[in-house]
Amino acid sequence: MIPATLNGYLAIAVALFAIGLVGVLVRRNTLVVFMCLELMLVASTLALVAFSRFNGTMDGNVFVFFILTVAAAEVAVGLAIIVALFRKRQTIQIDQLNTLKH
Amino acid sequence: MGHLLFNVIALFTLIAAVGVVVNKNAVNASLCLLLSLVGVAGLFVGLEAYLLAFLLLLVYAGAIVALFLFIVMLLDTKGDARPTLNRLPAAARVLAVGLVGAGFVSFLTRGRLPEPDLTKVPALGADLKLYAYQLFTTYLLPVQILGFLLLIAMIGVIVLSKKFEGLEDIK
Amino acid sequence: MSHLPFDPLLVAIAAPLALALAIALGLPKRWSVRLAYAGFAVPLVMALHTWWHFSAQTQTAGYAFLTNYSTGLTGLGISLKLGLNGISLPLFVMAGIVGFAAGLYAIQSQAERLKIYLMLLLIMQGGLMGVFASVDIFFFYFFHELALIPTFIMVGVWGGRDRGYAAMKMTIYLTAGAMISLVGLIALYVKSGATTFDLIELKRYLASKPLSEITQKNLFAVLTVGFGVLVSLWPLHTWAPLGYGAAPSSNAMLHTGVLKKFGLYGLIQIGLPLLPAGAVHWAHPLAWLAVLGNVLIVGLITIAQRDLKQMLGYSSVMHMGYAFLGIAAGTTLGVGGVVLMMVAHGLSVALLFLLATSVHHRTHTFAMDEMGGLAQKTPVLAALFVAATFASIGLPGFANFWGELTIFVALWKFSPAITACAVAGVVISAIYGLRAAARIFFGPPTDHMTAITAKFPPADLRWAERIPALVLLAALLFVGFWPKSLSDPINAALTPAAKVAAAK
Amino acid sequence: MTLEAVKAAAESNVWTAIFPELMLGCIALLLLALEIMLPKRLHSLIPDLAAAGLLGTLIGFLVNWDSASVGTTTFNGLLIHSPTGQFMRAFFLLAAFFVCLLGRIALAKQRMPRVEFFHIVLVVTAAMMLLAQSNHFVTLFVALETLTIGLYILVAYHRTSTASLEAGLKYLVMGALSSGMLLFGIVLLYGVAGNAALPGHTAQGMNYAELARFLAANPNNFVACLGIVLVLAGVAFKIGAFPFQIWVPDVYQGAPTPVTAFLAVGSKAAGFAVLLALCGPGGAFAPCAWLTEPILMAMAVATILFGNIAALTQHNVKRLIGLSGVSHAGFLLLGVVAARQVPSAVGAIQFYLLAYLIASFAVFGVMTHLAGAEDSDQELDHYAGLAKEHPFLATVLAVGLGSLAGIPPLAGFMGKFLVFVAVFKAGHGTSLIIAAIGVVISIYYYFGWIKAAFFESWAPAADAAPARPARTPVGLAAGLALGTLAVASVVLGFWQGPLGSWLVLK
Amino acid sequence: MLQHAILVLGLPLASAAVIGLFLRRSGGVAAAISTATAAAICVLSLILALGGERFEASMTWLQLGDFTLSLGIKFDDLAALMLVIVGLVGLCVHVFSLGYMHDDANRARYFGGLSIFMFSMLGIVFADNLFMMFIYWELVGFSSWLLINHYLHKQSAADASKKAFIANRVGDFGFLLGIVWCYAQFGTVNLTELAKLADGGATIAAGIPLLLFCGAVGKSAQLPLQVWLPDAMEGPTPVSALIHAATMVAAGIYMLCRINALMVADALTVIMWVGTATALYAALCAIVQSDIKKVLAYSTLSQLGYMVAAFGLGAANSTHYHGDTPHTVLVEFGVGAAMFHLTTHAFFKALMFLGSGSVIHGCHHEQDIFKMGGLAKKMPLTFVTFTVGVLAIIGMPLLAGFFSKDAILFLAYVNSTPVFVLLALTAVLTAFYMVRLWKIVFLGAPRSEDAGHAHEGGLTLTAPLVLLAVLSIVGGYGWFYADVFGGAFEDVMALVPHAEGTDHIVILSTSLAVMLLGGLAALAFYKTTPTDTLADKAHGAFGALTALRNSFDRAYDYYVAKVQQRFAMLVNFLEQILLAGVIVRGLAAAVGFFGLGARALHTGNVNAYAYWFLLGAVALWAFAAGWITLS
Repeated sequence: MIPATLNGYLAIAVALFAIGLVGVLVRRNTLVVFMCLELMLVASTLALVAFSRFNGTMDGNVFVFFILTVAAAEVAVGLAIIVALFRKRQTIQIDQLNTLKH
Repeated sequence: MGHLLFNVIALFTLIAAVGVVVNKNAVNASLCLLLSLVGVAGLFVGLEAYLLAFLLLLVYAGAIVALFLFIVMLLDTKGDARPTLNRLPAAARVLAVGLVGAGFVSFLTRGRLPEPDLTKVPALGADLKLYAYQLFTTYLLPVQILGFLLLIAMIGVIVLSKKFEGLEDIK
Repeated sequence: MSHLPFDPLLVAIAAPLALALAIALGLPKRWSVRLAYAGFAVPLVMALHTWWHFSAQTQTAGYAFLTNYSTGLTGLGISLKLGLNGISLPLFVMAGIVGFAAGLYAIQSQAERLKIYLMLLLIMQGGLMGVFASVDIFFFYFFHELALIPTFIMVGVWGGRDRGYAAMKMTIYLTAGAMISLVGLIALYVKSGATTFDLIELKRYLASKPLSEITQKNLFAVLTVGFGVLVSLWPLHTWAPLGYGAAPSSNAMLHTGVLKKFGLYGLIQIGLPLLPAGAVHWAHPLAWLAVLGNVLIVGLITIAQRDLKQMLGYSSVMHMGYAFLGIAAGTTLGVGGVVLMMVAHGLSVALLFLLATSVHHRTHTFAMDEMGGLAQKTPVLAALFVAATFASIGLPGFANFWGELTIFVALWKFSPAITACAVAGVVISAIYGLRAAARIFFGPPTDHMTAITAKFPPADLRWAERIPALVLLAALLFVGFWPKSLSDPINAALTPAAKVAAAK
Repeated sequence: MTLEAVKAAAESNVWTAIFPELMLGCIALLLLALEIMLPKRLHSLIPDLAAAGLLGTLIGFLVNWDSASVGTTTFNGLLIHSPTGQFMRAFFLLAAFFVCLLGRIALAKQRMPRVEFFHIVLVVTAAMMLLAQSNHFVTLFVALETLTIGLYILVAYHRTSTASLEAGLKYLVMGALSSGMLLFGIVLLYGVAGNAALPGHTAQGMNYAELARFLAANPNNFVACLGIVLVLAGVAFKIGAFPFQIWVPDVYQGAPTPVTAFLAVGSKAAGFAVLLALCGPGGAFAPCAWLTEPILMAMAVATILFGNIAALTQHNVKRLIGLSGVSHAGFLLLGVVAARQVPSAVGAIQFYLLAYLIASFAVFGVMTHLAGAEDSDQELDHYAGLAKEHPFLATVLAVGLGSLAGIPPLAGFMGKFLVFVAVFKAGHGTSLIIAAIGVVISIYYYFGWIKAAFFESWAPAADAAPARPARTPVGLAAGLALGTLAVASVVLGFWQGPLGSWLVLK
Repeated sequence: MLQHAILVLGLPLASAAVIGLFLRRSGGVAAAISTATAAAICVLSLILALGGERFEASMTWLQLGDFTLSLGIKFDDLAALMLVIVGLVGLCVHVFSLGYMHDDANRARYFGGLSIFMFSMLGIVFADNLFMMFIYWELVGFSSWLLINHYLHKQSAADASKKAFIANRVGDFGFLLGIVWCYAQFGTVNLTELAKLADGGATIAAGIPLLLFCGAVGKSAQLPLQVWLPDAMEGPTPVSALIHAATMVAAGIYMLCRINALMVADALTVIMWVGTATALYAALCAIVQSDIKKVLAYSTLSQLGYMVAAFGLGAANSTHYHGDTPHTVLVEFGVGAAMFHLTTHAFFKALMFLGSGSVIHGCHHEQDIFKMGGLAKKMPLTFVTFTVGVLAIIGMPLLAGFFSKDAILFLAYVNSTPVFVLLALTAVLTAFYMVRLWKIVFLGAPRSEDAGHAHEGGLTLTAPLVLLAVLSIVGGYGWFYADVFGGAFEDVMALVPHAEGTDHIVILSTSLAVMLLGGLAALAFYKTTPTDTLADKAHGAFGALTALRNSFDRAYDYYVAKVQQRFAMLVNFLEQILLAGVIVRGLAAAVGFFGLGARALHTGNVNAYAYWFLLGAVALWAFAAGWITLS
């Protein structure tokens, strides 16, 4: 049982972050990698909200707005790139997208 | 919120997150992401940040994950196709999981912060008016920047996707 | 100040650089070539002017013609401070003379893309004048690098055999040397605590607050290694023969004749007066390295060379050994000898490289085994080459003799054993010098030469080639016959330093 | 929040303080409007307009250099207007101007949509300028993300090229990963700083000054340290410092050349602006120098060595310049390390950056002219014989590369020299040895490039030799710009004048 | 008088400069100028010598710290004697050259070289300190090189000149070290001051005189550096007469006499034995020579050995004891005997060389004595004068060589019996090979067409012969110096030892005996055949002597070709392979290898790149956790 305290929330956030990181490391589907990146961002927002709540400050909560917006923009651009790439290469597998190397 | 509920939601969130990572199928992965986000929104609620929970669902679940799903369907990929993909040695995966896990454990053991007394701290996040004040006074500049950010993101997506007259296009 | 309405040192530096800039900006070829004469003559005239008026100048801390120009970094203690003392004066003059000769030789060479060739040479010339006229250590280094760059391009574009590799190797070696010395100079600047690169100020400051012994040792070691690469101290020398073997003549003349002296000059002007304890500490290892490595080993290697330019390159490396020996000896006599040696070596080796190219034009080979009997066809060339050879092996009457002699005399008190080894080098240099002269010019012509002379009848040295050669030879003889003209200012500049060293 | 507080907060938003940034935003919007309104045949004016706008803004900015806001904080402490920030703003304007000039050439050759490119460049530039003045993690994050997302688009801008898209994707994934780290670091710092149980806790944990005050009270807090290193990781990605440099060659190679230049100069400089604000003298992390300094030092050394060694065997010039840029980041990092103890290091870094800008754009300008229609032909072999065919470009290239290599009398040398002096003054003599080794190694590839351009001649029928690259003739504006860059490289090497005094004595 | 001395030095230098700069193509004018200069020198030197004024003067030439090098002149009786010798012989040779070199295309260079030589040689004579002496020492080496190499197209000339210079340099290696040591020990190298210091009882390490002696070994071609002198005969014959017989090679002896104050007993013993060995060795070699000039060259070597031995012999009784401390005094008699023999030798050997030049000129540059013969009739004047020279050298009484040789034999007799025996033996051999030469060249019938058409040369060729012949006769008599020169060389001549009483008889009889023994044996033994009688009749002896003669050359050739050259090649190989190859290129390759490795790290796979970030994160984490610290 994890107590619903600051450290508890923080642990969940860190765990979420870690899971996202592992996903980026091991997944080869670009889309899934992307999802994992989003997980990392969400983990940050979770920690942010938790800190705001437990520290009694407002800036963290406001910051979440910005993070969400940025994430949306990022995803939009990223998906556009992925689509364009897929149209040229017919794949979104990371290990096949390695024409640029060495 | 009760500890039990917190634990349930937290567990749910994490399991869903793990689902994103381990699911072979991208559609399933995005659905797991959705579930995980819902869980996080639940945690937000637990933290009395109702607006943020709502926004999270709206923006993430409503827009982003939908977009993901849409693209996944559009591109119609079958997840990680096994045979060609297994070029990253399993050892590397183990290493990755091990290192990240070690980091997590190390954080849990060393990164313990003093616990504030929740009852004495006001739940500012629950107050909608404060968001408005902050966004339109203190953080007006970032808001403006974000406006431009969204603009260029939009233009970028257009540039990357639209057919341009007179310019050669994607073959 | 001088009698002139302008600063002769600045003019000597700026004139070639300005002309180079003008050429770069598109001066037509005809004018480029015509003005190049002036571009090389102006530094020479300024140098001779300063030489003539040096003793009559009012001097500050031994420096005459002092002027100071701000370049924007005064706050860091960096400014373009020009001036000459008894040590830099001879080298400044030598740079003027060799530059003039190299310039004339380049103009007559009719090299491909002559304009650019002259432009690069002018940059070198300007940089060289700057090296010896700078009182500010930063600009001293700066001008050296400025003069160094054209070398890479000139070797790479106009070079001979293996020019690509040679240019690359030279570049990397010299950059490494320059970087090490830069680190040393920065360290000196910071460690001294004087927050100035002005040599006069530094000397004054360190005279009252000398650096700790260990700092001096370390700094001197770093400077010696860095400068050692630039001066081709054994075993850091392998770039030199290769590079000179490939370098076009005028570039080789300026590089080996003048630019290479930078490191020695730095050790003398900076290392010895500012880091006396370091100099004393490293004197013996340095001397042994120089005498065994540069003088004996490289001397033997020189004997084994069959390629004329390679041989000249190695011989140049060998002679640098003597210079290090003089620095190791460290007395006024030894160091003064090194300055004389630097001047003399600069003139004689430039002359040799010049003549080697002229020989090549007539033999179409650098392989000495293929040459022979050229003296009958080209007596003037032979005579000049022989004179240059004898100058470089230290025949009295030429300037080189004074350098070697004074170094030997100074060295005996330092270590008789090292002196004996060093003097043995004199025999070695006689062996390879005379052997080369004999192979090229004397005896019956070889088959190769018979074939070549049948195809291209060799003409004797043209006046355009003769004049630069004669300028150099005249300078060698002048110093050879009247060493006081240089030794007096050197003596004046060194004696107080020696007194300080003796007092320690 | 009381009404007074709201009022005070609103009044703190002094928009005139960021007039240049607003100008850029307006010009960016104007460009979009013009695209719609102008007839097709006049569309070619838009790039010129963008460049002119940037130049005008730069000149206006320089004229009003000592405006009232310098030395103050505005926007409730979100921005701080320091001399360093002023310099960086001018720097980014200049960089963007040259990017626009390159973009004019490259886009015309590669037939890509134009207006959007310049629009994004302008917005990104404004973001960089704000980043350089940010005094708060929110501004930092938002500006940084605007910059980054703009660059994602720009990198992938050449959407008919697989390479460009792939580079875009790689940049995006790696960028998002680093953004995630950076963000998490910010969050941790914010959270720790606000913890009421800790001494010196503050509600304004994202404000640099407040954070510094907090860190000074808790220099050894593990979570705070974790936050610091995660932020550093994010910044290290931007500047391409080891081990966050691995994306550099791929992305540089794939991106359109003007964008590569923007990445190499603008993005990197932005990273250093952030780093200076965080780790420099009086920066947010200054109290934790015990942690940041060894990290930055280790990073610097590894970066210098890796960048130079990896560039050594590179044949693709864009990858090469990318890796060389990595090594430059290493040198600059050394300066950042020194900056805390030696005030002149900041000036040195700025001079270095300026010299790097000038030299880089000279080189990128030549690369743009030499690139084929598909931004191909970027191998060293393609430079063979350049000196004979195109002495002007070859000269500019040589000057640029020489300056990058740090050879006197070029500006790059002065930059290195000033940094080295500062580093030595700060007592990091040993790292100078590594730096010196790095310089020596770098000579090899820089001169290899010069060698290709000057010493080698084009071998037409050599086995499988690529077709002779189609070299774009140098236009008047480009010629002028490249000439100015080359001359500036030389002049700044000789004579730093008032700029030098200003930087040194600032 | 100082002006005269400066003029004597300056004239030939000016002459050389003028010829070198302006008269390269005008051989006739050059010859005239050079000869006029020589004449002027001769006159001036006589004036100087007879004027009786002896002086020293110097000016600073170079000063660095406490080191001062002076350009100075020391003119004493010793210098005066040497000056007159050089002046007289120089003039003779110049005049002779006018005729001898008349048809040479490179006359200008030749006469320019002669002028440089005169300058350098006179410089040695006048030098007042060892550095100056060394400077001129090198310069005579250079002019010798120049003149030996006169016939540019001959490989042998090129080799010989190189050999001469390098052999001299080897000697100078020691000489220079000796000078430097001397300076380090005494703080001066001024000859007068050194003599004062030595008289004042300064202790002198034996190394100093021995190292200084090395210079003489090189210049005067003593064992083991004698090899260059026979080869130096590749030069024009007048040059051989002037440089390689009369003056330059004698400079070694002169130098020893100049520094005799520094001599210590041990050093003198070494010098004595070196001289004796050289004398004997060279005499043995001379027997099997067939080239007229080489015979004379070996004879010169032998005579130089005599002089060196004489100088060394002066040592034997020179250690005195002032109380308990040993003290070395001036070596008076050695100087006298050596200088005396130097003088007479200069006359008669120059005479014989010029005579041989006349012969060679007459025989159209034939030098093999077995292709000559019967020249007595064709060239009577040459025959007569050459005969005088031969008689002088073999020690015929009443001729110059007799007196000087007796002085040396007397010293040897008094001081060292083995040396006496060996020198006497040398005298036998000298008589033997000189008479052999004389007989084969001048008697019998011509053995070749060239010899058959031989003829006497013009006045320029014969006049010097006559003058030198006269000098070879009168040069041995004390009155010649006392009366003709008014005792100008008294300081030197007073030191010539004279045997008295029974010693006198012993020496006289010995010298007569050895002369007769050698001369008559040669007369009887040699037939005027086209081949060497010794080779025909005593093949073994001939072979042995030839082998002896060649032994040094062989050894040196072996050293140069097999040792020095191979060692040089080896070092060169090591440099190219080890230093430039393995180390330098290896370093470059290692860096390049890392470069390739670093390049390979860029796999292009984003997952892999993410691992770098992980690596970075872990490292940073470790920093934050304090696991990594950089002190």
